[in-house]
Amino acid sequence: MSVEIGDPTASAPALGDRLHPEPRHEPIVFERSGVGKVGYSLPPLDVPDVSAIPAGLLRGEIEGETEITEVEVARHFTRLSRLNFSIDENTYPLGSCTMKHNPRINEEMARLPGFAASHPLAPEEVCAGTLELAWRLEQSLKELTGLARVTLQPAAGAQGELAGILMVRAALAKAGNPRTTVLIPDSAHGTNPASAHFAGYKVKELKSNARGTLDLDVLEAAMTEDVAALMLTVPNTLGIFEDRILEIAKIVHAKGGYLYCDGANFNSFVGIARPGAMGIDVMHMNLHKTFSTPHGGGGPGSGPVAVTESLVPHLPRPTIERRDDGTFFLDFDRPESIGRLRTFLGNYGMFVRALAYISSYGNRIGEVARGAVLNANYIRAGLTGVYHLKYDAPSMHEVVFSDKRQAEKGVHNGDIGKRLMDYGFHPPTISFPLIVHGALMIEPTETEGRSGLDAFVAAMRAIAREVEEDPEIVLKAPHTTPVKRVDEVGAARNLILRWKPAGRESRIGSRES
Amino acid sequence: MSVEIGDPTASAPALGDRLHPEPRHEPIVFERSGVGKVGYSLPPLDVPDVSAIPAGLLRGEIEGETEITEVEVARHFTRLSRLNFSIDENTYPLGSCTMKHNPRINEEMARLPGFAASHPLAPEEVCAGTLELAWRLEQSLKELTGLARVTLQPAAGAQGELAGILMVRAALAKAGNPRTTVLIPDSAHGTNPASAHFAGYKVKELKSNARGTLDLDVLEAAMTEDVAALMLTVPNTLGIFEDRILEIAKIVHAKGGYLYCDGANFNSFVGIARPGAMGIDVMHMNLHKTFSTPHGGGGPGSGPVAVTESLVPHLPRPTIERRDDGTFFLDFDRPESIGRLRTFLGNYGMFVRALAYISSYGNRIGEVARGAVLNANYIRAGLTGVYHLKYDAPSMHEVVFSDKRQAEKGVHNGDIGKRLMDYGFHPPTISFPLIVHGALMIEPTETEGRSGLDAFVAAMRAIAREVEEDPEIVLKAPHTTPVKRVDEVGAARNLILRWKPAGRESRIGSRES
Amino acid sequence: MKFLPTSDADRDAMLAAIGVSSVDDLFASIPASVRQAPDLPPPMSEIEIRRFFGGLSAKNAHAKDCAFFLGAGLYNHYVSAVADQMLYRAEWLTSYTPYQPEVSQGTLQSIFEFQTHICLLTAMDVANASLYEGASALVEALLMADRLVRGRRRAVLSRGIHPEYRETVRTYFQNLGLEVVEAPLAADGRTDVSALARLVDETTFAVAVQSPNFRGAIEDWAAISEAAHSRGALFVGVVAEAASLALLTPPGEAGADIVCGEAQSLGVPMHNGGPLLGFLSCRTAHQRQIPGRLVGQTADAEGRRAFALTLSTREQHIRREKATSNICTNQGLMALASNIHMSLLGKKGLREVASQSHAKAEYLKQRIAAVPGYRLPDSAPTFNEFVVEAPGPAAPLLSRLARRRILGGVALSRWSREPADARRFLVAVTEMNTREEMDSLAKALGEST
Amino acid sequence: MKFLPTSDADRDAMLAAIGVSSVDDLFASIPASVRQAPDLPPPMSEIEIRRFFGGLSAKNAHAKDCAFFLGAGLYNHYVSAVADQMLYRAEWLTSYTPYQPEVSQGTLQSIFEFQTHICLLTAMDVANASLYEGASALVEALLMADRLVRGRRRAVLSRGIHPEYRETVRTYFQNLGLEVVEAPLAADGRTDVSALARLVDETTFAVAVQSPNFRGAIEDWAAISEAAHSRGALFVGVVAEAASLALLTPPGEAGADIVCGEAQSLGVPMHNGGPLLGFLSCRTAHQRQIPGRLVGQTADAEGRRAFALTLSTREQHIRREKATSNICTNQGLMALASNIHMSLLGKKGLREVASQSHAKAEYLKQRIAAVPGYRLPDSAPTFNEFVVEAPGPAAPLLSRLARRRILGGVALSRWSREPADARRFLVAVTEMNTREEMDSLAKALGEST
Ligand SMILES: Cc1ncc(COP(=O)(O)O)c(C=O)c1O
Ligand SMILES: Cc1ncc(COP(=O)(O)O)c(C=O)c1O
Repeated sequence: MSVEIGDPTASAPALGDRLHPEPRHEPIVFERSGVGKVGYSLPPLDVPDVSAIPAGLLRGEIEGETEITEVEVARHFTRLSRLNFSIDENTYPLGSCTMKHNPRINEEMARLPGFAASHPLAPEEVCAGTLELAWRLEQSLKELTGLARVTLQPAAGAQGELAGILMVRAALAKAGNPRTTVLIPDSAHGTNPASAHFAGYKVKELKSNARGTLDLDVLEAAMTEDVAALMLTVPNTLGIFEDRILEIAKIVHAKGGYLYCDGANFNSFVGIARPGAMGIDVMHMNLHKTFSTPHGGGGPGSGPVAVTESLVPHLPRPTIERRDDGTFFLDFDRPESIGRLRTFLGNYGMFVRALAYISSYGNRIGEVARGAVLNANYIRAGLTGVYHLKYDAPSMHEVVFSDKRQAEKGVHNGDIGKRLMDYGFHPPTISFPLIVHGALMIEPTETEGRSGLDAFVAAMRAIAREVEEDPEIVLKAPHTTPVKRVDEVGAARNLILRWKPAGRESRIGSRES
Repeated sequence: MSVEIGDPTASAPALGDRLHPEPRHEPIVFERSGVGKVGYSLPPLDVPDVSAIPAGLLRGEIEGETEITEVEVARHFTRLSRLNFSIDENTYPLGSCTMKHNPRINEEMARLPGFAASHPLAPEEVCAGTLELAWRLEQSLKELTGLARVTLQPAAGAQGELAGILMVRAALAKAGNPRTTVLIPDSAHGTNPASAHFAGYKVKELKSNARGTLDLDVLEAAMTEDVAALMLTVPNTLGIFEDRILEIAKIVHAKGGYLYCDGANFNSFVGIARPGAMGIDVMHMNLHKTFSTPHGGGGPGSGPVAVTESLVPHLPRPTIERRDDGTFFLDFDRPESIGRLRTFLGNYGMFVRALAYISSYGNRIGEVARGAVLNANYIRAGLTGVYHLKYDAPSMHEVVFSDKRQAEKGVHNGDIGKRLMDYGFHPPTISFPLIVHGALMIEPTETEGRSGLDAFVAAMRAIAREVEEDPEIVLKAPHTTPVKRVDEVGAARNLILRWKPAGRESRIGSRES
Repeated sequence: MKFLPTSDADRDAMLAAIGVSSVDDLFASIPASVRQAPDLPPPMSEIEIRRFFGGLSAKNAHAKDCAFFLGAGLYNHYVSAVADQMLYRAEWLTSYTPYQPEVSQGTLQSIFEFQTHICLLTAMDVANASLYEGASALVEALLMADRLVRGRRRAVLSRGIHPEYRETVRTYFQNLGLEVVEAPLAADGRTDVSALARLVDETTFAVAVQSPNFRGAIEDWAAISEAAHSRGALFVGVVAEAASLALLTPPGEAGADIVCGEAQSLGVPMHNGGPLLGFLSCRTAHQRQIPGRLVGQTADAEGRRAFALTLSTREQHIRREKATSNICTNQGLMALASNIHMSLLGKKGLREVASQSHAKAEYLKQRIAAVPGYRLPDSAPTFNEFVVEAPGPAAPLLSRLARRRILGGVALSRWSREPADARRFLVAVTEMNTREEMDSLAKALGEST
Repeated sequence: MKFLPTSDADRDAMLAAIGVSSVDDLFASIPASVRQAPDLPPPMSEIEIRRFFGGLSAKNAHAKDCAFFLGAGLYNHYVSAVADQMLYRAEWLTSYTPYQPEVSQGTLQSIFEFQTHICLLTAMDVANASLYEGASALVEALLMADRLVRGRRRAVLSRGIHPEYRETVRTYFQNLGLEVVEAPLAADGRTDVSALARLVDETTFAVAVQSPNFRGAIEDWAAISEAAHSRGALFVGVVAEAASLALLTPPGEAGADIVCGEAQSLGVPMHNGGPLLGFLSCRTAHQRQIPGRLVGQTADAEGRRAFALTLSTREQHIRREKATSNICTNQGLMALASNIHMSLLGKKGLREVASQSHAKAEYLKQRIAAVPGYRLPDSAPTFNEFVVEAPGPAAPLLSRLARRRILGGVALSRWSREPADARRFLVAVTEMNTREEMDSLAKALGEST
């Protein structure tokens, strides 16, 4: 609703907006509020309207909360949604995020009342279905990873990393010495060092070699008896598979350390090869990447962790077990468990979606990896020579170019990303890997078709040409989005982190002490 | 997917499109097709794969049908949908169409498996719920119309009109003479004469008086013993209530005719006044207008018909009856019935939504009419003096202005409607009522809030100013829509009514003999 | 009220702007004598609506909790999750008939695609944007034929046409001076073509036959086409089980002038009988007599491909009583659902649905024929539906099965008074039925003899 | 495969463009010895998936087919149809964390609105974009407090905090050299504030108390705030039943420095325990130590209001091991659901949900207290959840009720070895419960003594 021109006596819009007089932004929901409006109703109270709470413990009305009707809410959120780019609009090649198609049947299954309206603390006898589903998901992930057991509890990849490292620590502590350090290549995602830190470890960064992979000599040198684990992303964030993974595992194991695999990129070899066979001891997976649970604008995710036999005693509590009679139960009696990382069983709704996804592919799930790798290499072939490729080792599911050439014209990866929006695409990842300056980290995923990939390549090439012929058009991009380039620096300089009734906004930024 | 720039060797887009290189249109689904792609799967056949059909009765493959995957289908229809304007985007003041908010709970209820997955030919014992719901809807509509019975069978308003007139004809025939003519005011919707025609009647058009209402003298003169019925829209399509409705009914009844009410505008007095008390003998309702079932881009609708006692024997077959023991059954044994107008019971899914809607308001449903009439009059107040108002009798739920003033500047109602799109609104109805040249038929409905109405009024005023200051901007409108002004004349001149593989299209237009 | 966005303060300000003191003043033109508040229960909240409607829903047996073999013009075929969820999008759900093409390209292009799918499946040149459902589609087809063949007043309909379709035709025809004669079925369940041929004469404007017919039998389009055309009548092919179009010779290949019927099988849930999806397709030569909406391809002011409603001069809002039909609102959203379904399944999937349905039906035929006391009276080839004759009355038998969560079929006694039909029922099978379900039906029949 | 849009022909053309002869060549860097095809069943079609998952779903008792009184940190509150259906929109469902503001204003503005709602409900200045769920939110709050109060290593937690929250804190703390001490509950079910005060000293960086606490008792924020602040510790208010925030004094009004917990009650279905919705709010002075994502208001190049993620320098992708948290993906879609819910119910509705839940709980308390053999051990005022003591062991009793489609509560024996607790269970009531359901529970308890 265009409140700005809400006054019947208002004059015609300013000249600049003549052709497009409608305000392009949607008011904040609180600005749609109006005294006395209601958007809900509840059944009349069918019991005495008593309050047994002492006045001193009660609050007054929630000052500033909304008064608004259903039609306005429906319109507000429908209009807001249309300001978003989504996978269902077009290719979303956000590197490392695996923005693949989210099959709709998974949403339907997750909404079945026996899952969506069930409660994990109901008596076991009436939870048979929920327990069986989670158990089956664990079996599938065991088969795909080739590891001994899987915990489904972690809420996302980062929490999975923490759980994994905590299990390593528990095993080492049991063996006498938890050790002090975790090794992490400089190409790793930020959550790796952060998770190691919250597990109580010092982080030692390993410099990648010229191929963009782990340097075995560097590893040899760093891999002391003080090192609890090497956190390796396989394939790494450059999309390169550590082809010497077996030797890496030997080196780590030789010193009594554990090999942790960040499985965020499992999409590139799921169903093709098994981490367990590579000597990987512990690995988290992102169900919201490899197994297609939707990203929802930033979650929810789910980060199951698969572990080798020796870490099984330390799995988070509870585990889901199957009795000989085929019934299922939660096992809390696990004295060596690291404990819990959250309430209940995990992001159960994601379990339903992921198992539905795995069931859709079944024993042909390797096609996912094959498609993802084919697509990434097709894009690589289409852009090689147009954009700079710092590391030219074979690519798996993603390829990381850089803006090196364009930077000479003063155009950077961020600008190229913004300009891609005008071509109808989401930008690639540009914030990492940190070892590629001006990175353009492109992950098409297996659910993009050739024509879409061709269109993306054509757009990237067209932009490269624009950088030569008319860099301004790229530097000022985007030109066609709901809002023009957004001032992110300004957002941090003058912090406005919540809506306040008009007039009071200004104060917020300054209130900080 | 931008197939147009699908070739990696393609050159940069043409200058005009520099800022917005993405093709704005979505390919036709058949253009997304590609040999060997599949978007579905079925369970493996669990019985012998036999065919008992003689080869002569079998077809070959469906030449030209799609080969496409789920992700492409999801993307295609998501992208297409974004080219539509909808109620959930903004005010949709399409006169006579009652574009009100469609409550989401109604959609949820209609999808309950006991309704959406049920079959009307199941044994009565296992249809108790579906029969009871339909029976309850009839009871509610009886109460709201003050008439004796209601048939839910008609698929939409137009079919309801036909059913109503056929019942009138049956009753008259039974009385000895079906008569030859139906009277219809010149302000009526096109379905009225069309329906009367398909009921076998000649149509006599009645000229409206200067107030825009029915002229009693004209009626007196036309109302002969040869007239089966007067089809009156209440309030009429100008949004004016026939304040002499009681005399009108007397005149019609005095000559043994029936008073038919086109209830498409029931929204303006539902819960306030009862048609039965006005002397109306038969009336159709549009569940997809007054009772909020969604329009779905052109249906499905539902057009129940309420009738007075004397027409009850002629209701379409079957009727839904309640036994004394509270069970329900379908009564096919109705010898004087006009028969059926369609298969099964009607658009049942709309019954569920409509009853949910009626239940949400219950005895306060009059608020709907009060809100609708308040809003229309508020817009009328805001635009009077800016746009010409041919008939200034009091408005109910809609108001019909015209482009008389703007036409002097060469700007017509169609242009004004197109320009409204740039302001973020859907145009009003411009194709009728035919008695207002250059009509702007505005029906805000009760679910628009004041700020939205203010914005609409401001936009209409701004456009009126533009017509004065800069008519070109209006004549060339819309400027901000997914496609620019569409050549509707061209569509009719060179008929292309289906997709054909490239190269064969041209022939289609000419193939006509 | 939660759906009414006008607060008391807003209302008062609006009344002031209008210049009246109360909303009641705006209703002055309604005679006081006819005003009355409705005697309805108080408003229900969403929570109560969920309880109440959930309770009603739970009283019905349905395809998701029963072994399901009901058909007779309404079939339990597969509907994809992507189609189901797409219909929630407000842009599809809450938009009107696309009168304004600049803001309706989504709906317009989808209809254009739907028209194309129907043309491909029926092997015809032109299809409309949808009609209400199968029975009224047949009426529209016959009225169209009547306009095309001037001066003839008689339509010959096969008894193999769905009885509710035929009843609907009678309802529409009764006052239009049009006559219907019905051609009998032969012993094998198909239309007796020679008997039909004898009924066709120079007063006949159309011959309409349904295939698979109401008893499930596949008709011989070619022979019927010949019978019609030899006397200058138009041949109207009727299809009530549209899934069959992917496997059986389409009417268009057998010379049909008009094809019409019910497309619910192509992506529309059963909805307890509605909303459904009527369709009608014809030859290019006849396109100006087609009823209902048509979408055509054109261009926008910048020359880009665009779509718009076209040939509206056929329609009631312009032609009024001379229109080709009185239809206005049609089945838009169902046409979208069907377009999504046909696009998703496509060439291969539509065919597989049809062939699986047929193969499973053949399996069930054999199982039932083997149950003592039961027989299959018709010998003609069938697609996915067939008549079973029970040792005793069919209706009570089916009620007994229903209590066991088996919806075993539809009793013919609903439409027929013939004694033999009292023991007969129609059984429909689709790709949704499992072998276990079919075995359980055969077993249950065996037990209920 | 139906989700893979690459036809064989496309694949071959792509391989040619890449310059390899087979897709396998692209996997050359994976040692052959580790390659292995998975031993999984063949692919399932949608029809089979619906059957299989539908079967699993049917094995579970749930809130839509039982009298439902389960809580303990997860509640069956009203969720509107409009919120549920909004989540289907691809623009919300299939978009990523809004790193690119120009094409993510929908998500960004919704988070900004969510942050505002949380600030209003908790009476704090700043809230983040969500955390995983309540337990890890408490951990993040304590770690934040530790950063804010340098040189202290001890956190005092009330035993009234959800046992799974406390267990989670221990899991996270074990290796960080941080210490947890637990303050006991008094006989009335509330935290023993004087005992707690004695545990707080100059080594204490935070005091955390939950209200309503795990036994349902409403704590006295003010007294606890005093106990914490008097020793220079931060006061962390924990809320596991966020519906209570609309009725009870919010922690922010009682001097809380950080408020955290679980917002599932505000528009998120139970989902069998996840996804849930952790939240955290704090004072402006502390905002630079807040964990997780933050959205701030700014402007675009044309000066229009716009939103963007901000203060990212706190986060792992920039700060790595020095980040305020390792969280990356959070609970975006649930924050949206909750924003829709809070916006729709608003000032009046959130309050009514809370007061109805309380009134109904009080009714049930009386009914159960009147059942011979049953008693309510705690005397402190409660919001919508309370402890019941049965004459015999609670777990088997609740299993018996479950078979009768009554989910009567959660046995404390799950978390407590105390003998008394073996006979005790938690009963939760919300606006969704009817008087009939509550009467049926009381009746069933009476019969099972
Ligand atoms: C390589 C890598 N590791 C870890 C993560 C963290 O996973 P999550 O966001 O689920 O916590 C991500 C995703 O952002 C990632 O790309
Ligand atoms: C006044 C009037 N009468 C009749 C109709 C026909 O109703 P329907 O479109 O449901 O057939 C309409 C709707 O278009 C209408 O506005």
